[in-house]
Amino acid sequence: MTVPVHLYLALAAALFSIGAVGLLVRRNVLVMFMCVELMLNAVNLTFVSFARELNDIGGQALVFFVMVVAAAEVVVGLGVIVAIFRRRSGATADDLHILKG
Amino acid sequence: MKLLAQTQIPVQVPQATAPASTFHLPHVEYSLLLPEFFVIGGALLLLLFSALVVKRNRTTLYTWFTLITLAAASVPLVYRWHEYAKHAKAVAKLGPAVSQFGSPVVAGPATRGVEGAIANDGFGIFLVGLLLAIAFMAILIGDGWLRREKQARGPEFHVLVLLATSGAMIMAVGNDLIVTFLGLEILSLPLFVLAAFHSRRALGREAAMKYFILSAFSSALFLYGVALTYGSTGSTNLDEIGSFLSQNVATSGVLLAGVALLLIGFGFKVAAVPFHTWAPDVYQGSPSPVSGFMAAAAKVGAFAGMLRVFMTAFSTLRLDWQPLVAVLAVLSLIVGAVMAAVQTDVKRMMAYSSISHAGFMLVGLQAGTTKGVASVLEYVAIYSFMLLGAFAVITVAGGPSHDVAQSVDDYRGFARKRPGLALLFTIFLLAQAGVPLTGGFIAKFSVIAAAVDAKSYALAILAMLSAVVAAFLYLRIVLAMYAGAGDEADDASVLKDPALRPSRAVAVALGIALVVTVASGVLPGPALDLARHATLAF
Amino acid sequence: MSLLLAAHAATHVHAATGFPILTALVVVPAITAAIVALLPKQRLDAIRLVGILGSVATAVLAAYLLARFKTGNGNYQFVTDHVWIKSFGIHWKLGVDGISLFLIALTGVLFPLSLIGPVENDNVKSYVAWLLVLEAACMGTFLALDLFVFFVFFEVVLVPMYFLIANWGHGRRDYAAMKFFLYTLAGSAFLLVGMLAVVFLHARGAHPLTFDLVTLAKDPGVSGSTARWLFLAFAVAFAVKVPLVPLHTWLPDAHTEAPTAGSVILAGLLLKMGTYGLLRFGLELFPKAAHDLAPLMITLAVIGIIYGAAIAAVQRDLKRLVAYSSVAHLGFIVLGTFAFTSQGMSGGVIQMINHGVSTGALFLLVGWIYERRHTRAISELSGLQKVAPVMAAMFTVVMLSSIGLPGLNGFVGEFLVLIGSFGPHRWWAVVATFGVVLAAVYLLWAYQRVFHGEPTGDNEKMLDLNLREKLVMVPLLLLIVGMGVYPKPVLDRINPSVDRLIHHVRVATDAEGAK
Amino acid sequence: MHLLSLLAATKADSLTFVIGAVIVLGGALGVVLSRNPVHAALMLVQTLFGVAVLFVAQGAHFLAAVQVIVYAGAIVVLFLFVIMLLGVDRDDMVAAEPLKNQFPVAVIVVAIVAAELLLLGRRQWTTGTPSVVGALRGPSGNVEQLAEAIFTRYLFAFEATSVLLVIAVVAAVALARRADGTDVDADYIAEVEAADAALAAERAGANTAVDELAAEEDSAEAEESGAEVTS
Amino acid sequence: MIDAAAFIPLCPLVGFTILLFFGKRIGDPLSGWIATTAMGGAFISACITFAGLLQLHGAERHHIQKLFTWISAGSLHVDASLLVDPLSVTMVLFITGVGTLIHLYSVGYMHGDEKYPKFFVYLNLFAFSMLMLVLGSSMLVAFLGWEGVGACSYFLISFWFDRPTAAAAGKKAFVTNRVGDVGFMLAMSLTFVTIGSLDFTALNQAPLARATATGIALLLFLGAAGKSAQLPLYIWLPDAMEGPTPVSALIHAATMVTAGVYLLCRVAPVLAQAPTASTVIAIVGVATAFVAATIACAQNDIKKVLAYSTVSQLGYMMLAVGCGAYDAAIFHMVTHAFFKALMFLGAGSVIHGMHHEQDMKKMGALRKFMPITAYTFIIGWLSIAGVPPFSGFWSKDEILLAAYHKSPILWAFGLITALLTAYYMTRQVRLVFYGEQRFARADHNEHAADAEEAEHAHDAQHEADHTPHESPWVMTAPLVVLAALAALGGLLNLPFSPRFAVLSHFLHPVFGESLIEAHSATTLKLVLVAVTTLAALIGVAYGWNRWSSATDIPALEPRLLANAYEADTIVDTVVVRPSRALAEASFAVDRNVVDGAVNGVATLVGKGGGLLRTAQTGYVRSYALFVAGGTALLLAWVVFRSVG
Repeated sequence: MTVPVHLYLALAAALFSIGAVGLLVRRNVLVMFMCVELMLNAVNLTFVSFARELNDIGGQALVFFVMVVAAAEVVVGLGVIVAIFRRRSGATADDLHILKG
Repeated sequence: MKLLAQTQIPVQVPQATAPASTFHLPHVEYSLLLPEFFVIGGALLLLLFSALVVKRNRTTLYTWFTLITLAAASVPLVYRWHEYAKHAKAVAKLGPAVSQFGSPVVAGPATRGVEGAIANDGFGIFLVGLLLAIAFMAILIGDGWLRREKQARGPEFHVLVLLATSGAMIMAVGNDLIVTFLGLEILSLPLFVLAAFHSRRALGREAAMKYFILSAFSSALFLYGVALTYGSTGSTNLDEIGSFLSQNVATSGVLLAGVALLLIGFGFKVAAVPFHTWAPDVYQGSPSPVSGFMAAAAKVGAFAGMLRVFMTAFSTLRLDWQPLVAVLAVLSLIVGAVMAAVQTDVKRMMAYSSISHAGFMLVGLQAGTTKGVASVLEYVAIYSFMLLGAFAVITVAGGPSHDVAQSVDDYRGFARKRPGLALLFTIFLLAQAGVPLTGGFIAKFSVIAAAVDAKSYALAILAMLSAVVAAFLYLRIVLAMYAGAGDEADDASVLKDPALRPSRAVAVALGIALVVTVASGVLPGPALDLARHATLAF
Repeated sequence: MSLLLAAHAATHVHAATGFPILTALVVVPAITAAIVALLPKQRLDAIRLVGILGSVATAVLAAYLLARFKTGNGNYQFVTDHVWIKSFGIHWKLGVDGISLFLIALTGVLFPLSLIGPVENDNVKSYVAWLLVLEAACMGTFLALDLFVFFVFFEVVLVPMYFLIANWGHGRRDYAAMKFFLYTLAGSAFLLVGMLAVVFLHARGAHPLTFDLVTLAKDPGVSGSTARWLFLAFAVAFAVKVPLVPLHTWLPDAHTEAPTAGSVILAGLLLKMGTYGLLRFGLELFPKAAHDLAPLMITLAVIGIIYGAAIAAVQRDLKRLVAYSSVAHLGFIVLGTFAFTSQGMSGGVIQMINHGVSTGALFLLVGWIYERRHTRAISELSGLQKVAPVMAAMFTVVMLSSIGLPGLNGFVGEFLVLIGSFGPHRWWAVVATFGVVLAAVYLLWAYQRVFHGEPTGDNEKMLDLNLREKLVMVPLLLLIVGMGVYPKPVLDRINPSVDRLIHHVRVATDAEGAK
Repeated sequence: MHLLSLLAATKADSLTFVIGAVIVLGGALGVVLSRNPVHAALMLVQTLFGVAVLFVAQGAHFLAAVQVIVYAGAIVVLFLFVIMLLGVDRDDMVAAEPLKNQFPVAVIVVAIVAAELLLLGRRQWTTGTPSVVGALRGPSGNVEQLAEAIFTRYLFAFEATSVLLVIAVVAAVALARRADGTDVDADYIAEVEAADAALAAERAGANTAVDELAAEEDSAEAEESGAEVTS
Repeated sequence: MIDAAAFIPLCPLVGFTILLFFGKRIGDPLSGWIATTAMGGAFISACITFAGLLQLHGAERHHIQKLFTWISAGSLHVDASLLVDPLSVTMVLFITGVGTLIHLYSVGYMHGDEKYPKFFVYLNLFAFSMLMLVLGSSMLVAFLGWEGVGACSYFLISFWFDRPTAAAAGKKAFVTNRVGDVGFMLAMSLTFVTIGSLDFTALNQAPLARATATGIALLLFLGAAGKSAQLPLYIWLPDAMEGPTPVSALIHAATMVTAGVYLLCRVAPVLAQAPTASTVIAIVGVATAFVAATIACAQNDIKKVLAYSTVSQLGYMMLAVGCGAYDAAIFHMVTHAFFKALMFLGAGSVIHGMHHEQDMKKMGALRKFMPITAYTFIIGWLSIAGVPPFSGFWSKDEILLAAYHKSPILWAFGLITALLTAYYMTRQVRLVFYGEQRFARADHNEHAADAEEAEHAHDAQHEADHTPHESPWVMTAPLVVLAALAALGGLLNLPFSPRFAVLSHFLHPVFGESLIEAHSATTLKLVLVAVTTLAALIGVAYGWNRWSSATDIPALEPRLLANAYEADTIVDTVVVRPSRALAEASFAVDRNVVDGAVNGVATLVGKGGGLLRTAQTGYVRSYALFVAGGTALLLAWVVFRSVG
């Protein structure tokens, strides 16, 4: 008997939640971005767990795509961040709040 | 023809695992993917071309190339539509049982391709065509803007627009949640870049950052929804999910959570309240052509995915998601309209009004019927043209201030400076307000008709009342344009400001938008038929 | 905009049934508007001439229609029917009966007069073009026999009127224009939903989807409380337009701030769209519900009669006074309509015309006073009868018509309404009759303040009407006297349609009563 | 759903899970709580490793490898590069919190979401049809299985990912462009900032001294608590 | 011959039309002559019609001449048609007759007025309306005339509209009449609902339930009270004296004000079925007569006295109607038309001669300066005072006789009123034509100012010459004719024997048998006659002595009476102010509540939007919180649905 899947899934949910909290409370854009990675990892964990439970390779294949997306996102995201903070100091998201209302 | 006949195979049913070493590559229906190939290939060619051949920067060349690419991509589409419509009509004659909506059994003119990853149906063809047109207009509007703002250094703008379009197209045809998700990302990533495309626009970068972070957040939620759906149904293929759900009546909470999370992901993309917060900032911060493209393409792509997922995969869960959609619709209608009414920046107004429009489309989806789907298609199509037309004018109007001065007050007396543009803007705005004999009215009409047909009377009335509030804001802009007579009437320099002259490309875009807006309002038959045929079979 | 469509429809009609007069009534002003739009901005005379010619041509068509209309026939005549939007079963269907006939004629009359009467020098091209668009939309509204077509025109009317008020109005024109537009639009929200509900509920009964009024009226497929709710949805939209108390507050602002021509059209025609809508759609589609809810409508109507008159009596602005008087007068129309007697309903219909003529004339006169004196404050005007006797005389006649003096047109409608509603709704009729007194109070008070007494200050130098203005008034005065003395030709054409409608209501009420 | 079920599992499996979970959650909390972005990145690496461990525990060997190579090896390094490039390895929680209730509300909301998810999953998480794509515990190895799935069923998705990579490249190029001169919207931004400052000043002026004191206390508290966390 | 009836209203209509369009060009005297000719034509047509009617006998004397269908809707069918019967012909004859004389008088009286042609336009229009009123065969046609005369009355009262009092008086007359008109309109509605027709003939032949009959009768009486200046709607009539004097004579004495009486007589069969209504009418009538007479005793304005006297006499007529003595009412109407028109014209002549002085206290001894006026006026005085054998004596006597039959109390009040009438008319005659010459003492400046203000243009020499003078022949001739009629009018209906009661006999087909004649004993009649005569003589004698030299007797002119019981103030405080306040309040409600709600929605949207804007902080974290919150919300629904 292996560890029941629902524990993995609960763990993934917890990880997802921690990531979400981080995104909501942190002000450094890079850290916020890392929190997104946490969430994506939680999803990956969920996929893999389901894949095991369903005895299906599909879930693992999906993780592969998520990873690619994550990588691409990181490139673009970091590109945007660099583009912003090259022209101004600081790296908190709070510094950018001209657009509002 | 032969190809098509071959593609009329039923959905891949789960097969016994083949021996590991001897799997064969799947059959790829290239004919179905021609538009996507054209667009993506065009983008790649453009990159290569600009890197290897062109010495100096040649925006005109890129624009022409892109436009031709888009036009070429639509050619196979026309042929496919023709084929599809023939089948669709034949199916329609057989009776409703065959084209039964949401049925997991794919029959008639709708087929699947590439191992069930994409769908070949009227719905997809319609939306792909629409997206090509949107990209076409965006390129036209962007062309002049690139020169004006001196942002024309390479083909990046064109490439990014093409790639984003391809993402939305993938969403439109994607028949698998992961494909839809990839489409979503392919659509979104270029948009972040485009938002920050102006090298000397801090607002654009702020917009890009906000859009990016929130988008990543919502993508994670969406993905989590995909994961939960996968776990609950065993597949991410929409047909398979559908057939699973039709065979298993009992629904688990996890599945519903997945559905809700998917709804949130789509809701974010279409800017439905309370997932709308990015829209006003991003629309305002982004360069105007990008805002227009973003508003149109993202909405089309997201609604394409949303409709397909919810109406095919989750059609049996209708009673579960309809209330959720209704809540989003109500919130979007009210918040969008009310907040639009108190804005001072025209682009922000357009953003909030687009939220309200999203509410309308959600009303159509909420009906949960074929009519509802057709009405959303109708709406999103007409809306795209009205919106792009409006943003074309906004782009031109932003000329003297590099797109920064976009408050309503900045539009005072615009009618005197540019009566033609003002009239066009008025038409686009009134169309958005839903004045009859414009496409905007037909769009609203068909959505409300679908809602009423589904007996969602309260929602329908609420939607129309929110349109009244929204009308206020359109009229405010119109009022500003036609007001201020005599204020600076003598100032010849204002009157002859060359920065306000629309380029030829923009003029073409305006013309297209005008023709579509008016024609779909006066003779709405063809457009309505198109949308109706598109939904004959999923 | 409607050009394309109209051209499309026109070609069909020619082949089928000879001259498509009803379509022409919509198309001619629309085409003229397009021509005006294409004229160079500086050619003011050409613009005005083309505009007037277009509206006169429309008037001629309306006169032709009047002449060719078959008396004694209560059904729709000159019906044009072409498919417009196939998937929704929407047809370009126009027709005219006794109820709409004279509204068409009134439209034909009021527009040329509004173009000729008041002088507008600011951005003439757009002004004339918008007025012509408005005329086309008005025609369309009164001619439509398809719910969709009706709704389209009903809404389209708002746009030119909005621009007329916002661009050529006075004072708080922005506010007034916006209020007018949004208020009416809000009402229409209910109309659209109600209309679609009727159509789809009808289609649910295994009928093909259709927006055709005649088909729907035959078997609306709704009854009981559903019908009542739907009737209310329709009624809200029309009540805003009428306007019925308490949905009337857009009216004083819009009427007051609108340019003269706008006020004339607004009072003369746009308000009638509400009462016409109630008659044509409310009663046709939901006869039983309309009958059941008549007490509500009548209560509001009578409240409007008294309330509007009372408020008119304390106005300090001449135009606002006339505006509030409209609230009272329109109350009579609604009262007559929902009395469900031949007299009441015929009275209501003829009152629509009469109110259009006399209030239109009043607004013209007030507009001319404003053109000369640049004020509408009653306190600043005095003794005008001395300096402008012709204007005073015309004002007197129009005022007496508005008061309801027998022998002038206003009386015929009011009297028929009162006598027709006395039977079924005695006490409301009694109250409404007292409204007649109030009309005299505020109009005579205003007349006394404005025209009587010694002219003071700038009033001394005010000019009397010039020839153009007199000529504009002549047709209106002729109508005022003519329809007061000899309303028979008008009534003869109205009565059969009214009787048909009442029969329709009676059959429906009896049928459901029998159940 | 109960932790007791861990006892039913084999000891090795249970141990792996517990250790992995601790690593993962610890790392995640570290990311969220560490004040220095560099520390956060390192904690992220920890989490990614933990996840890789759990992948292995569930038979996703290939994915575990990719996880370590791509995520920990490439992505986090990229993060660190950017941190260094921008020199933003400072505490981001120093400045006064402009959104007063953000932290508690965020925690509560997310807690609710988590509770809802767990509540929904309390009966059964997995209800789907098994082995739709292919049996995991089949004859061939994990990599082959994955390859088959990706090159047959997920062929289209696979091809689509290539577009993503193209976009990443183009995006990098487009965003890396250097801009000359001041921003076109500098005036606008200055205006808005001035208006915001004026508004803030006005609000501060309008408030009573008590409120000001309270605000000061708040920020002081925030600093204190921040100091605690870092220490 | 009887078809000449159509020409009766047509003549003034033609005159009206001609003068309306060409009056200005035709000019001062000629337009007056045209109007007079038109009126004369009407009189001749009336005579021809009368002759035609005389050829018929009994019940045949009921001829309806249809002109065209006026209004028709559903079962309602109203023809524009004329009813020629003894009653209408009687009315028409004296209206056209007196009307012609007054037109003639006006030719002189209005001479020099700058709106001379317009005056005759109105006058002819009035005549047309009045004739339609009495000739109309249905209530609606009568109502056309009824309102027409009201409108003309309005025009003519405020003829000198630059005088604020004239303008106000005109409006007051119209509005007060409108109140009465409500009654008329409701009566029509009730009639139509009951019998399905508005024809007088049908109404008079229909058997009515008592309640319906009472309703119709009382509603019509409300209308009549407005037009015929009964309590409490009489208040407009004294003010109406602001109009030119011929107008007062024609409209506010002879014709229009009697329309109410005529109307009630027209529906006599209905009244017969409604005894309660008749009693009400009688009581109101006698009360009006009494109250107006008391007021008349204390008036100083020569026209005001006559105005209140008119109100009082109209009260008599109503009393007669209420008592069922319709022929007596008509008889008194005719005689009253003669003597009151005479006196008004006489008063006009005095005013004309006195250069627009109307205060009797500033006159005196005028018989020396304007003898024709004086002596004709005296005939009128004797007639109204009820001195035999002048016409007033006969007609008033009949009414009192009828009143006695109804109730001795009514009779008693009628008697007192008769006494008062004799007294105040004597007072007037004494003050104006006898005593010492007081006008010389009058303030010249004031005169001049009055004259100027009056806008009543005069020749330059007249302005300078302040001696009273006799009026031109066009003015005196009508006086003479009317004086003759006032003196001899009694001959129309002598009570001695049915054979002499020509008028009653003539009206017999309309009113049927007079109950009073049949039931009263001759002795009683003689006693009553004696008492009335005595009362009249006492009144005359007292007035003659009391006002022989005095000009101010405060005891006899209490302020309360001089101010007409403060009626205007009471109406102002009880009706006008509260309704105005109510209207203002409604307007406030309309602005603040009804429109306030509308603007409130807008404000709400604005405020709500502003509030929501603050949520859009610009901080991306808070945006993300929205997304998270939305997620929690949607998942909550899911939990609710799958768990709950």
